[in-house]
Amino acid sequence: MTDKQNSLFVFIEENNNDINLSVNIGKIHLENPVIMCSGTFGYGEEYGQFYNTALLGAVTTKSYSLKPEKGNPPPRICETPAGLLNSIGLQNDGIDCFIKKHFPEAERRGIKLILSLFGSDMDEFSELAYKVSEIKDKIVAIELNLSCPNVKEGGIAFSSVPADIKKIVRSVKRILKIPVIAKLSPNQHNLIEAAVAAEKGGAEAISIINTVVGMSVDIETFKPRLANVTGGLSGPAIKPIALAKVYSLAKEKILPVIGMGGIFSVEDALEFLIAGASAVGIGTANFIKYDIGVTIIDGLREYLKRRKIHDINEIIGRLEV
Amino acid sequence: MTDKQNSLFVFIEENNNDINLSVNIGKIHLENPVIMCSGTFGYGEEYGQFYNTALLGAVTTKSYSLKPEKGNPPPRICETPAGLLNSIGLQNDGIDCFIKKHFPEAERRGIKLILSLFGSDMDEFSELAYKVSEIKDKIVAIELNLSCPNVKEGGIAFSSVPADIKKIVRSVKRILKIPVIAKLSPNQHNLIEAAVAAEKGGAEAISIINTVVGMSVDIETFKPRLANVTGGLSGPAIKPIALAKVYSLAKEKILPVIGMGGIFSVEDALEFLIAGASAVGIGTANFIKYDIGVTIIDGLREYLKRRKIHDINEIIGRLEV
Amino acid sequence: MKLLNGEIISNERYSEYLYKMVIFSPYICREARPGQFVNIRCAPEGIYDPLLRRPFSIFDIEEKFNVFSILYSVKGRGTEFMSHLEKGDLIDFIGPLGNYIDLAGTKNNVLLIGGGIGIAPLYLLAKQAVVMKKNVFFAAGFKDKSYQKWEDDLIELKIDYTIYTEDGSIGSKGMICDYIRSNIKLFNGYDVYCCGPKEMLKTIQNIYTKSSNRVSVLLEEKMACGVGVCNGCVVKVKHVKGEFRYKRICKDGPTFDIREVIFD
Amino acid sequence: MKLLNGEIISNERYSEYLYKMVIFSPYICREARPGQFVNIRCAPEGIYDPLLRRPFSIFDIEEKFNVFSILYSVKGRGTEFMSHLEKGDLIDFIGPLGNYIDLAGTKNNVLLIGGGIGIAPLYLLAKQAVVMKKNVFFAAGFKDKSYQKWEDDLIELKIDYTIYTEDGSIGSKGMICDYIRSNIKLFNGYDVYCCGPKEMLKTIQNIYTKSSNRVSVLLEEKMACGVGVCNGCVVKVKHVKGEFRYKRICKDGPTFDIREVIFD
Ligand SMILES: Cc1cc2nc3c(=O)[nH]c(=O)nc-3n(C[C@H](O)[C@H](O)[C@H](O)COP(=O)(O)OP(=O)(O)OC[C@H]3O[C@@H](n4cnc5c(N)ncnc54)[C@H](O)[C@@H]3O)c2cc1C
Ligand SMILES: Cc1cc2nc3c(=O)[nH]c(=O)nc-3n(C[C@H](O)[C@H](O)[C@H](O)COP(=O)(O)OP(=O)(O)OC[C@H]3O[C@@H](n4cnc5c(N)ncnc54)[C@H](O)[C@@H]3O)c2cc1C
Ligand SMILES: Cc1cc2nc3c(=O)[nH]c(=O)nc-3n(C[C@H](O)[C@H](O)[C@H](O)COP(=O)(O)O)c2cc1C
Ligand SMILES: Cc1cc2nc3c(=O)[nH]c(=O)nc-3n(C[C@H](O)[C@H](O)[C@H](O)COP(=O)(O)O)c2cc1C
Ligand code: FES
Ligand code: FES
Repeated sequence: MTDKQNSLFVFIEENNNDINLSVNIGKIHLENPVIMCSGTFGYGEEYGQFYNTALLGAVTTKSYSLKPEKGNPPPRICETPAGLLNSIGLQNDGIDCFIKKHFPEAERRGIKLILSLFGSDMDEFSELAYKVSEIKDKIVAIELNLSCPNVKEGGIAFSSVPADIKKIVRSVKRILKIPVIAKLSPNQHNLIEAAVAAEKGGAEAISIINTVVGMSVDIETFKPRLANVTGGLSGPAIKPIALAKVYSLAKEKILPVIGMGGIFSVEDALEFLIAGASAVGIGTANFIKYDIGVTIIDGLREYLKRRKIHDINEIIGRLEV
Repeated sequence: MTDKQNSLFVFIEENNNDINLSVNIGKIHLENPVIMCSGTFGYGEEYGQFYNTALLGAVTTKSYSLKPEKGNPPPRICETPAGLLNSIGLQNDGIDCFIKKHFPEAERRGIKLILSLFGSDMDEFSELAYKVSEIKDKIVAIELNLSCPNVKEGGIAFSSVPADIKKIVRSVKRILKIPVIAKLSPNQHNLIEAAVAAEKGGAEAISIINTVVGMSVDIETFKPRLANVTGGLSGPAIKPIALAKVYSLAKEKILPVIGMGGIFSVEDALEFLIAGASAVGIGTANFIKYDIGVTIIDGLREYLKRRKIHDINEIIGRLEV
Repeated sequence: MKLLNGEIISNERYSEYLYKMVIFSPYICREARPGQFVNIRCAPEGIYDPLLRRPFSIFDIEEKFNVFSILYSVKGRGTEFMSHLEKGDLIDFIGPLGNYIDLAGTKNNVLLIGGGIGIAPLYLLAKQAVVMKKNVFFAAGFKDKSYQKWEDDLIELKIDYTIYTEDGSIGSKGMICDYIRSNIKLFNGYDVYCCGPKEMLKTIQNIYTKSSNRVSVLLEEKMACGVGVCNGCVVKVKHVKGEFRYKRICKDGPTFDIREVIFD
Repeated sequence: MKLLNGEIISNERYSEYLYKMVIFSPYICREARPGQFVNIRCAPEGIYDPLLRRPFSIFDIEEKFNVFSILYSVKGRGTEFMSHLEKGDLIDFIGPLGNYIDLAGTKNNVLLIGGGIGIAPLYLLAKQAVVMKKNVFFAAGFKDKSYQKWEDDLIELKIDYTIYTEDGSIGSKGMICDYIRSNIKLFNGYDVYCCGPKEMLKTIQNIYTKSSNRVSVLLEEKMACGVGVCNGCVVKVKHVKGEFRYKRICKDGPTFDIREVIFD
């Protein structure tokens, strides 16, 4: 970090084209560092009505499993102070449906896709990878959801054990040979070990954070507000937590980090980049600020222009501690 | 829990005196379940101007160490969405000053004190316990702060190791022979094991949660907003997280749980009680709602009256899952 | 659908907790149809508590003034915020959302059953049915007289209606479902649309189990996105072979065939 | 100190980002003294974003009307919220907080140096000094003419003053610290009180290193509780043997001897 800190900013003319927003996350090249988080964005049908979703750095799909998943019973949503609790429970149409139906739609719209996969055991991850083979050259990367808090209680799935993480990443990587991102949980204490394991397995980057285990109670009925009792907390409430996790992992320089958790504005996105994230994920904000994707891309450009910084990479990890 | 669920509520007359707010947390008897959290309340001088602080179930002191602690450099405070980040760093006057100065003041005001202790190693905890001997019969309990995120990076202090927790609790208990509460960290993954260790050491109850590790960045200066880089997140933002932790621990029935984290209203307090907390701690709310202590005590009474519930103990752990 | 910032033309108090907000929006007037809703942001820019938008049915459209309105009842923090907005303030909303109800090709007789704030989406439906020269009957049930002023709106439509209140303070005393049950024959051959509290909807489902009427229900559930991407707002519906599956109220609904819905 | 709910008498815009809010409060009028502040809640009841209260110096007290005022500059979300409040609205605050400045037994000559919004706490001090028949000189420095209207308030006090602005748009052009430095002899034997941006305070500390004037400084730091219990708002001050220690601005201050403060 010190060499970056000492480098002088390159002064530039007032010209958008002179500003570089593109980033490399390991071997993943993105036109800009703005990624839509898994489970919070469609394939263009909805958000395409607000802006050109092909302009996004990438869009991560909902996590797909081998078979369609019904998901958890409602209520699945509960608002908390500056936060959202959800217990969707990975409802999805199954990987086959994705490949047949959603993928062509996204492709048609020119969306850069990161495909999120979720398996309940090692074999499921491999099977998923085989299925994906036919479209593998048309997607940006695979993201492995190793961290959903809504499937095992407490959010500690089998996939949080470092040795398992390494095996899962390796097997998927071996089959697909495209970049693999490991999405880890803020609920797991061994974040560093988990990242090292992912790196050893051949991952290209780490996505953090998934939602934080949370809960809410209806004091009139004595029932939990989510039918599933606990859920995952997202939104502005968790931003400081996410930022601390991103910083603590990014400074270890194990793998590039895609940072997410409560990003609702360009200022929030900049906090993550400065703290060390190579790219940022926008999740819950999509539900409230429908045009947040393009707002942040434009905002990053404006910020760099104002600060006379030529290249977004100059601010990544630039935190002065 | 099932026997409680099936029991019928006792119908009562509209009379305050008929409503029981007192709780037993193991051997600790409190007139009501409202406790002020460590580090967020004085000894009556300040809050005594708003209400009679002797009415509170108990007041937990700032965590005291053997020697006075300067604490961390400023800025120590940063506001986040519905949250507060702090990096006070356990600034305190030292246990001697507490015993000589603050304790008599609190005693004069009739405040029921829980004395919070913080040691940087095993010996310090024992030495602290010896010092406390002279006032031990005049305090309600000792709380051991095994969880401050502002002293070791990442909040994982030596005191998060279950074996250490057992030793610390045991040594303090052996010296003082009064109830000991272990305050644990939400940043530690092995909450259950830690609680079991505390129980084996002879603890009376568990306090959770302490603040969650968080961070914030100033995008203009590239500096962290807290001089200490990371800090502890408290306030409404963490309420769902705290509630999930309290529920997950309380249902194991290892030890009674004192639940805290983001309680700002009587409704919030009720959520924790229903989820299984035997008492609740109010922290950050004291900074915004100066009369929150008495507001919650009154509010609990009103709620029980309205719901025609005779005894607060009837709602503790009554969550219907 | 579009993300819009509309000027508030009025925010009238109908009764203690009931308000009608009129918003300027040529786009909504042009695009929206009965059964659709808007999703409103209930905090100033940059404030994240309350966080989520709130969904409200489009209550009325007055094309000649380029305004639409919502009728809302103050329940919690979001609607409390809305109740403090004033003429001239801007309101951030998205719409129209959800599937609309297509009256073309439906029966000529329409029965609307609304309970409480459930009357909100049915009003525009009634209005359109009148335009299409259908025979409309509006059966509304309330707790008390808080919807009294709404009756004036209803009268403007010049349709037949009946109002029941639990305390008898306006209309007849009693439950609207009992009225429907007793008069079920009267509405033979009507297409039915209902909206209201879950208990009422369950009762209506029961009443119509064996009838051949087409019965549609407008449902509510907590929503996060409102546009179909989060799967937050699901309802259980019947699927093949005695199975069930989840449908999204915001995108697959909010109107469903009452016979496919599984109320728990 | 008390937790109060005061009615807003006016909330006048002085310039683009500068407002004066007048609040009815017999209690504050009776109890507050110069140098003290109030801690204001900047969100409606039940809304937790923004979460913390905001501290504001008591700018003026008009005992005959039972009102006090604050002069505030809109910086972020809290002050933005305040700027939208209107006459008749209630505001939730606590006060008076902090130590007051006791002018009894101080020199007869008082020099007040305010930079930007730092003039706010000094105004009431000036007013009281006038009442005590002291000789007061007010030296104020601003970026531009946004404090023009404040000059009218100042004129009412009938004291000597000078205003410097960086762009020369009102008063003389230049920095107030340069004025003080050049005229240091003029204010020999004055008690000095200053408040403003940290850089300015550092400069004043330098200017007065070797002088014998009593120099007091009013400090700011982020606050959580405002009443002395959280240790959030500390400033480094000199302690015995070259050591330092932390003092709380809200309770041990906000006024300090400038020579004890360690600016980093
Ligand atoms: C499709 C649809 C149309 C609606 N149309 C209307 C209408 O025309 N008029 C009207 O008054 N109300 C309508 N509602 C209900 C309205 O959205 C809620 O009353 C409102 O969201 C309550 O917000 P609050 O902040 O005041 O309450 P709070 O209780 O503070 O809300 C907390 C959370 O619960 C959600 N919530 C609370 N009640 C409901 C509910 N009944 N349905 C769905 N989510 C809820 C809120 O959106 C929010 O996320 C409709 C709901 C849906 C789903
Ligand atoms: C003792 C004292 C007296 C003050 N008197 C005045 C006054 O008379 N007039 C006036 O305009 N301002 C005064 N200030 C500064 C004022 O409190 C801040 O400008 C205000 O809190 C900004 O809030 P915001 O929400 O608009 O800004 P934001 O930047 O959104 O605030 C974010 C957080 O930072 C804190 N903060 C921001 N700026 C400051 C600051 N300068 N000092 C302390 N905390 C800050 C806020 O309280 C809040 O917690 C005083 C500060 C202190 C400590
Ligand atoms: C409704 C909802 C559904 C989600 N579904 C998934 C999912 O399928 N797979 C996944 O890896 N993360 C999922 N997430 C987590 C998000 O991708 C993201 O990590 C998290 O919400 C934090 O970011 P945010 O605060 O910006 O929302 C989901 C989050 C929400 C709110
Ligand atoms: C300013 C501040 C200081 C604190 N100091 C201590 C402390 O000394 N010892 C301790 O055990 N917890 C300390 N805490 C944690 C609180 O006791 C409490 O566990 C936490 O803030 C969560 O509750 P809340 O959200 O209600 O504040 C502190 C919290 C704050 C905000
Ligand atoms: S609210 Fe998101 S799918 Fe309906
Ligand atoms: S703000 Fe809490 S001690 Fe000053």
